[in-house]
Amino acid sequence: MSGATRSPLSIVVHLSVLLLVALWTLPTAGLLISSLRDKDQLAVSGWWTALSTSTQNLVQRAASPESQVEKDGKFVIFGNLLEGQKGSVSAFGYSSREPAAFAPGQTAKLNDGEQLTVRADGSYEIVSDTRMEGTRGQRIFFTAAVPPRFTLDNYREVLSAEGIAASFVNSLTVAIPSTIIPILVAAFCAYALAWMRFPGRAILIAVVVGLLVVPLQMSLIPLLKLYNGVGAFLGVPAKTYVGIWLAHMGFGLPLAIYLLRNYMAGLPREIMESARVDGASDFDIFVKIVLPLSFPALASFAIFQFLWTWNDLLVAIVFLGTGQEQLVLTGRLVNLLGSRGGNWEILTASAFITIIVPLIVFFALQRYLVRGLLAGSVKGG
Amino acid sequence: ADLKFKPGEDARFNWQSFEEFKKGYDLKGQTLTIFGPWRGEDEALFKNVYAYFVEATGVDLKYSSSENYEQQIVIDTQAGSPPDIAILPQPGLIADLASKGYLTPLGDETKKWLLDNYAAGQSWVDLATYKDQNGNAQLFGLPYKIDVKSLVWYVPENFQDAGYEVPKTMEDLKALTEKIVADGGTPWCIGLGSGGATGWPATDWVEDLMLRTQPPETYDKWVTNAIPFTDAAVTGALDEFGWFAKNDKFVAGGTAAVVSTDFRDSPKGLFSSPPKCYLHHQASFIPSFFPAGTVVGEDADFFYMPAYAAKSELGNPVLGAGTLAMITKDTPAARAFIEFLKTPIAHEVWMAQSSFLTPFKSANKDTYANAPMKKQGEILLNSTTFRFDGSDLMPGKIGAGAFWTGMVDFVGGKSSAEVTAGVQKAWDAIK
Amino acid sequence: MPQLLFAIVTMMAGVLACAFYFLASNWLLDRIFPSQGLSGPKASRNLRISSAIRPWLFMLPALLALAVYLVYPVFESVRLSLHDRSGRDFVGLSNFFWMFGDGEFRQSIFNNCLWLLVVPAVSTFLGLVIAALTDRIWWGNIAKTLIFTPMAISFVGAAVIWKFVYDYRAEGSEQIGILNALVTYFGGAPEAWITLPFWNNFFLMVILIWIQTGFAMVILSAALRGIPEETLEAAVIDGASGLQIFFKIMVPQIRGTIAVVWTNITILVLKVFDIVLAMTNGQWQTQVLANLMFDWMFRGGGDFGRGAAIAVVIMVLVVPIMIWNIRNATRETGGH
Amino acid sequence: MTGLVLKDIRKSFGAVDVIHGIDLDIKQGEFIVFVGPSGCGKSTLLRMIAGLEEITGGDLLIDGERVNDVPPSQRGIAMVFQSYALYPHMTVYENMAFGMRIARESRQEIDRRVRAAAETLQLTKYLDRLPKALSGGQRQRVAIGRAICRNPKVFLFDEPLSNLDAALRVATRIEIARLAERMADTTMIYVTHDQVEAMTLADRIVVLSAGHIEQVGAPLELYEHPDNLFVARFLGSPAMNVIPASVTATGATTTVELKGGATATLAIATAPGEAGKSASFGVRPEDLRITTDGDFLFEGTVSIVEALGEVTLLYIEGLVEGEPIIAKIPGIQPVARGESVRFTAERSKLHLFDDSGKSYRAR
Amino acid sequence: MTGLVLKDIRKSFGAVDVIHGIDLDIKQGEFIVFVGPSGCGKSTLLRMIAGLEEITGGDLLIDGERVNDVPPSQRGIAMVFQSYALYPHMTVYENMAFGMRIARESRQEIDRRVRAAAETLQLTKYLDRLPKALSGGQRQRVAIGRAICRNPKVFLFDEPLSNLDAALRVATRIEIARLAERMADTTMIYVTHDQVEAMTLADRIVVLSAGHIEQVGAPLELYEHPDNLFVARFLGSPAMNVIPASVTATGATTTVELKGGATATLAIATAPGEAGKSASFGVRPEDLRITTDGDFLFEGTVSIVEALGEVTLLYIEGLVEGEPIIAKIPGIQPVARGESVRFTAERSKLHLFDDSGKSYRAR
Ligand SMILES: Nc1ncnc2c1ncn2[C@@H]1O[C@H](COP(=O)(O)OP(=O)(O)OP(=O)(O)O)[C@@H](O)[C@H]1O
Ligand SMILES: Nc1ncnc2c1ncn2[C@@H]1O[C@H](COP(=O)(O)OP(=O)(O)OP(=O)(O)O)[C@@H](O)[C@H]1O
Ligand SMILES: [Mg+2]
Ligand SMILES: [Mg+2]
Repeated sequence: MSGATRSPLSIVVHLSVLLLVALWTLPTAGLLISSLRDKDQLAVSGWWTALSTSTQNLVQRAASPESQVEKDGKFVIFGNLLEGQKGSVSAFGYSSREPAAFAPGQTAKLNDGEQLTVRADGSYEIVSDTRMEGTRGQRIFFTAAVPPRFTLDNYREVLSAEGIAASFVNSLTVAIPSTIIPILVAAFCAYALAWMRFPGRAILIAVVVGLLVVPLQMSLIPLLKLYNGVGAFLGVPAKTYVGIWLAHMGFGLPLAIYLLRNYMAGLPREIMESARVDGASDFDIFVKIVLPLSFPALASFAIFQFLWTWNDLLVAIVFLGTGQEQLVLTGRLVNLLGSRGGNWEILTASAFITIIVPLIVFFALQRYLVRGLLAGSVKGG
Repeated sequence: ADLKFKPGEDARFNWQSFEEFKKGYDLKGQTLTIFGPWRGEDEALFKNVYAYFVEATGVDLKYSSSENYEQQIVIDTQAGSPPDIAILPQPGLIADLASKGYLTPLGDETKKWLLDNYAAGQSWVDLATYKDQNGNAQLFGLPYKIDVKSLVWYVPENFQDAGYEVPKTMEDLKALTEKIVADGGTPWCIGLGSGGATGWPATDWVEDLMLRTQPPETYDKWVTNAIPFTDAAVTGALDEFGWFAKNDKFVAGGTAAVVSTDFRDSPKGLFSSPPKCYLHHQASFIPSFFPAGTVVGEDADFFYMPAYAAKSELGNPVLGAGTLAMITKDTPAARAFIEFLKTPIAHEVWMAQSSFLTPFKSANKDTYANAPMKKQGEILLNSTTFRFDGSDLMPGKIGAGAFWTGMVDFVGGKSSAEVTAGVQKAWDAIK
Repeated sequence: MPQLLFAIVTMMAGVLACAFYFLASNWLLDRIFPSQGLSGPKASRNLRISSAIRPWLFMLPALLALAVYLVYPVFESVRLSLHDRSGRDFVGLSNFFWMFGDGEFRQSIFNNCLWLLVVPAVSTFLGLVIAALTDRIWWGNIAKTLIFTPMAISFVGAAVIWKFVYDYRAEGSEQIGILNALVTYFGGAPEAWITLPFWNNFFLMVILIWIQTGFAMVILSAALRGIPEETLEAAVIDGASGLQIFFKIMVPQIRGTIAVVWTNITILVLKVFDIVLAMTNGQWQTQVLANLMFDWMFRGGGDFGRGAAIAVVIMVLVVPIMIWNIRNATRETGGH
Repeated sequence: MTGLVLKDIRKSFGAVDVIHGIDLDIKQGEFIVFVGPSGCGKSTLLRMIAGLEEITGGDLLIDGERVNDVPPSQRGIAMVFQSYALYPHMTVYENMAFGMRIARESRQEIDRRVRAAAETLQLTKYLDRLPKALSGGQRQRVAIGRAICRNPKVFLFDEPLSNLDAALRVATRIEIARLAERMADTTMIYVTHDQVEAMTLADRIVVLSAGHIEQVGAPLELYEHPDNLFVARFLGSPAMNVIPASVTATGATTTVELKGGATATLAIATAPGEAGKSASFGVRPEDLRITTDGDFLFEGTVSIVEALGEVTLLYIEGLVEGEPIIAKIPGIQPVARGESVRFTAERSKLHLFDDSGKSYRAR
Repeated sequence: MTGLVLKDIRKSFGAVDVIHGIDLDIKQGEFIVFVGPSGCGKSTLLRMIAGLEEITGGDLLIDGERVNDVPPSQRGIAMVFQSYALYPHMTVYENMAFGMRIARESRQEIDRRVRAAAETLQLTKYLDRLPKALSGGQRQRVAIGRAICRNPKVFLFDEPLSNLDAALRVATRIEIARLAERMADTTMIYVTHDQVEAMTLADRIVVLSAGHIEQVGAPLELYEHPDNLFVARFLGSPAMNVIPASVTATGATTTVELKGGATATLAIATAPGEAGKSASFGVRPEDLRITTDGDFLFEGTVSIVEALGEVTLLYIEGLVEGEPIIAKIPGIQPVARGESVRFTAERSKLHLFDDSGKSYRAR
């Protein structure tokens, strides 16, 4: 297909992919940038403004009167409004009614006789003839041009949460077998549904499709009852890893069987026949021919199932529990949010932390979705 | 275990109650599972409290919570694997659990204890009494940790700058609202946004206004639908709220912004430069959403949402919310934990940290960590009427559904008659 | 790291146990009904028996899991839908009567139809286009990964992201939602997008499309890669343009896969409630069946009867898809 | 004894009948070649023998046992597919070794046999490649090698040489002949389009047409004594020239008048009743000789001359409508286009068919 | 003018060089046939001309314009693929119509051309079927039909007839020849393994071997005067017999002594310096005649007799080690296995190659 890539159309292709990628990435980019911002900024200005110098109206409290020093018989409080950050002040004021009443360098006379001077670099000085009282500093309103500022605090907060490492391992312990076991089980079933002859095959396929739709929430209570019963009967805890693997398997199977069966049914018949003539049993054909050739489908499904189990919270807390030892990563991160939610800075950062592993899985499996696995095997259209 | 306050060290605490409790119980080798609504910082605070229980009894305590705790507790109880203790903030949900027989009654002894030891004891007993599966009313919960909702937040320095006074009556508050507009400012920040729960902050407004315009009995009838939602008392309260929220000049961003502003973002307007607004009605938890470093009492403060001078016979009603602890699995450890919650120390330890109010008279008010908490505690103790958040008392479909939606529609432009008719229709549907 | 060790051991044990089942059961079957080395009628009898049994051996774990985890709950749902809120008293069809009289339910059905029309079509189409386009450019894999990323974000995360997109601030103040920022930049008035009745459905759909396109893309790109290269070359020689090759040669050859993706997303649309729950919880006339069911099921202690009745409706809605699939499957078998 | 018996074998795909009842006895060790026009059902028949296609009707017996329902792997067959059917994910070596691995042969044995087969088929260089990196012919050789490696009771070949170049085709053909000789007990069934393959390899040739058997017999028998017009025209390349004729004299020899006016006398006895009937006269292109004698069979104008080196093909138009008469004359002939040439042929090499296409010799 | 020029065309797949620099001038309307052993790069070369395979090095000119980077659709070509490459989702009719539909031909025109092509290829019955319901040969015919339907400047065929039966093959071959005649301006490039196809169709044959050209020339030229041993052995079936020899006498004619003791004198002039050098003596099987004269070329024992009807192949073992000498004698010969036979051949038909394989005639 080398010919096609050289046509002028290819520019259009590049541009349209670029556009789509931009559209798809933009919201996520917003999330990423937001997760690197100061949490108070999040709700005040758009994330894209974080990338450029912006003019902001700010309030800052001056140092408390306790820090005043006596100089030439006057009492003085020093400080810098920008607290070591870059930026420049273009106006200031001391009253919320007139937050930009003064230009930098001017001296404002406060109500109680003190004098406030703010310079463009943010440094200020409050001078008073008498000793200043109180514990809280004077509020200073100012307008400043602030360059972009980012912080890793949100990530630090999330990553330093207690038990996060254990939860990480828990999540893996849940997700890995919950991905592999269904694939194995579904692949066998899909092969039988695609290539073996037995009565009732078509009906079974339809049932599988129908089961795709069963709402997960419906199943939770009956199943947990069952688990409790089995657990009590066997004298083991009801909430175990085996239980959650099986649950994830059960919920993931319809999709897996459906995807894999459709893929397998499309494999060239001659190859299967050839193996059959070669003396291979169904088991051999499945393991040695069909499985390797179904890699694209297996990989696709593995990605989805892993994502689903990794990001899942509901099944995990129902079938594994919410205790400190069992909590999966998603559960742990959600618990970091206060009881009333809304800690967006934590949400944004943890969303990115949970994304990393699935993306690694996607990258790792993506190369198995290669073109032309069947190339050269049979001829003819 | 690591105890936050060393027993015996700080005289404000009632260490004696702790020592006594310690003598009475030995639960070594037993486990206690508690399922509660607190996560994040709240969870850490609660952990500091139950550490004393663990210290006293030697029990192996497992606390867990979940974002979907509401759903989680339904699943767990229904499936037959409940925790020992469930702590929930929703009377509606508790009523449902009780009616399905998943809760263990706490008995008359506890009822008596509540009457004796909690301020406005009867309101608390009423709150914690539900019908069991046979229809008999029983005490199922122990109220623990209360939020006061009848608060209006403001920035004292902004008031100073503009020369405003804290209003003492509702009439003053309305006058202040108009004055701020006259001065070219915007008085209120109201945000109803809360994702799927959008609308609930408005229900607090309506309930607060209901308590200030109607006697508590009407309020009680309202939440049980003994009077219809379309009753003039209810539409009146709605319209009163409409006076504040449905006036583009009174609210930051105009009426349209009310529905779409998240309740967590809404108070930030108080602190902007220049201030987007001067007043904000919200419960005691809201300081968590103030800008970092804001000191309550200094940078921001609150006053009691005043009552109408014209209706002085209604006194100082207080709207609140809170959590109730219940036994979902009757074990000695669970019983012991309920007993623990009756000790002053179980309250004081949390009081000494933050965001905890209690009507428990024996808990030393001096242990409150700061002045604002103490002030809230006083509001609670001084209340002539205490009423639990009405929407929490209503059935979930209403209190956490139709009522919210209705309020959104109300702010969006529908009339109070239309809205209440809609809610009543929904209520009829679930009867 | 004892926890890590434990994790690895359990994982291995779980996976190996599963593999062991298949090996052992097949081995056993060949042992009990041997045909290799035997001859005559006995061998062919054994063979008939074992080839009748083997498919079921292959499917047994899957069927068991499906039965326990999905079929049993289905029956349970049907049972519950005929009972009252606590699941104890039989109430006949009254839950269904209630349902069809309920305005919210009708609203949900209407919205669900919208979703069913729009989301599968748009996601599949975009996924297909992206899969085809990215196969032709050197940075295709990077592009794919970026477009796939939303799949990896949990619904909670996605909801946060889109809140930032749709956020609304009053006219005049600074917009922090990019959509409103763009609108105001071009001189329009900001809108509270998710409160605009009817249209807000589409804003919610965009989120699911944003997520599901990655799914469609991955599956379809695997299918596209399976198309025999020669047929594309033949089309190139026949003078077909890129677009013509795409629509006339590639798309028809992967029709089956497109149907699979479509079916899947359709079913997902029927099931998905997280987005609606997190963004609007059905307010402003955005209710959908799945969220309505969730609502009835768990909100305030739950009404299992009505929740289950809605679940039954959701399940009934897939019947056409099931029939269509039975037809497909039998057609295939007929050809063998 | 690994004989193969086909009893009234039938096959339909849905409503389309493609095999209409085939009866055939194949002895153990025989080399049978199926020939027939494209689409006549050769592959289908082979696939039914292999067990890959369900048999719609009739019985298939191997060793006297009915195997209609026995799976392919138990029938003791090896098959080379018309469409390669290589395992795309395995190298050439693995493709060839697969069957033996399944049968749990020893590693050395596998290696020996694979290498031997690869040597024969000139594939040694490619053993480590995947099928997709092979040319069409190479792929087909791998498919043959895969079958050779196994030691089946019945060997099925579906046009195994159709993608090979002439030299390799000859070499592989000889290799297959040797194989057949070496494995004297192995029955071979071979589908081909190639005359030379059919003639050289077959013990017996089965000529199929539209799902039924036209004639079965040893190669030369079919060539010399075709039962009917179909077989006569099908074997031999270019095909036998057929000229409409009518019988003018009967007896020990028969005289016919060809269309266009020439007459010919054939060494075929006919009954008196045949006189006057219309018939088809046939003569193979290679049996025609150029003559300058007066005693010629017919004369015609050459319209095309194809010099192939070894032989020259002359196309004579105008004798029979639509179709040219073709003559195949050895060597390079100095005949020019447009020249008029006289042809003759040996009497014994002339064929005559009645109006239903049946040969008078076979009656 | 639609000439095609290949200038030092090269191709490598990764590190593997498969085409090593091909120079070739093709005139407009010429019919060029590529032949060569399997895997020598014929398909690859064709695909490069079509634009389906990138050209690693060298220039490809159509009409004097460099088209290395021109997409296939702009080169004005039609191609028949070795592996059919039918569109599996379209019926036969649609497959054939596709190109024309793309070109927006009128409905009637499409229908006319498709039906005409189908008629020629005996596909009319199958027009409504999908490719998967066709036999191998039928599929290949559809592929040819698809190309015929278009009216390209350059026609590329990659072994288009390899799956057809003899009769159909001849018919299709003649059809292609007619096509070439009708479309006299259309250049045709044809890859085949079939000698007959190559000899009959080609204006010029290009013999390829391992990625380079061995000889280019008119068919008979290659057959009669192969430049080298490779070409000599490659063309003709069975291949030319080659016997090691040494030159004993030089001059206007050359005398060689064959391995095994016989001597032969050839009508080839050699320089005196060649005397004593070792050489290869060649004679085509079809040039051998059986003789009872004393003046014979060599004598040998027949080990295999293959009677093909039209000719008989005699395999004479023992003269050259490993390889039998083959003689192709017209007709059915009454020679038995084990008989000793004497062979002779015309002087002008004998070939002599030097030790590098080069023909003495071509030196
Ligand atoms: N799946 C099918 N459905 C319907 N008809 C089919 C199917 N497979 C083959 N046929 C038809 O059956 C007939 C016999 O096909 P078969 O493949 O046996 O031919 P063949 O003799 O092998 O031809 P060739 O020499 O071209 O390979 C053909 O006419 C073909 O069109
Ligand atoms: N993708 C590839 N990667 C590596 N080698 C290849 C690839 N495709 C073809 N080859 C090699 O290139 C050589 C030429 O292949 P090509 O298909 O041109 O042969 P061919 O002459 O057409 O043979 P045939 O007559 O058997 O079809 C072969 O040796 C083949 O193995
Ligand atoms: Mg065939
Ligand atoms: Mg080739």
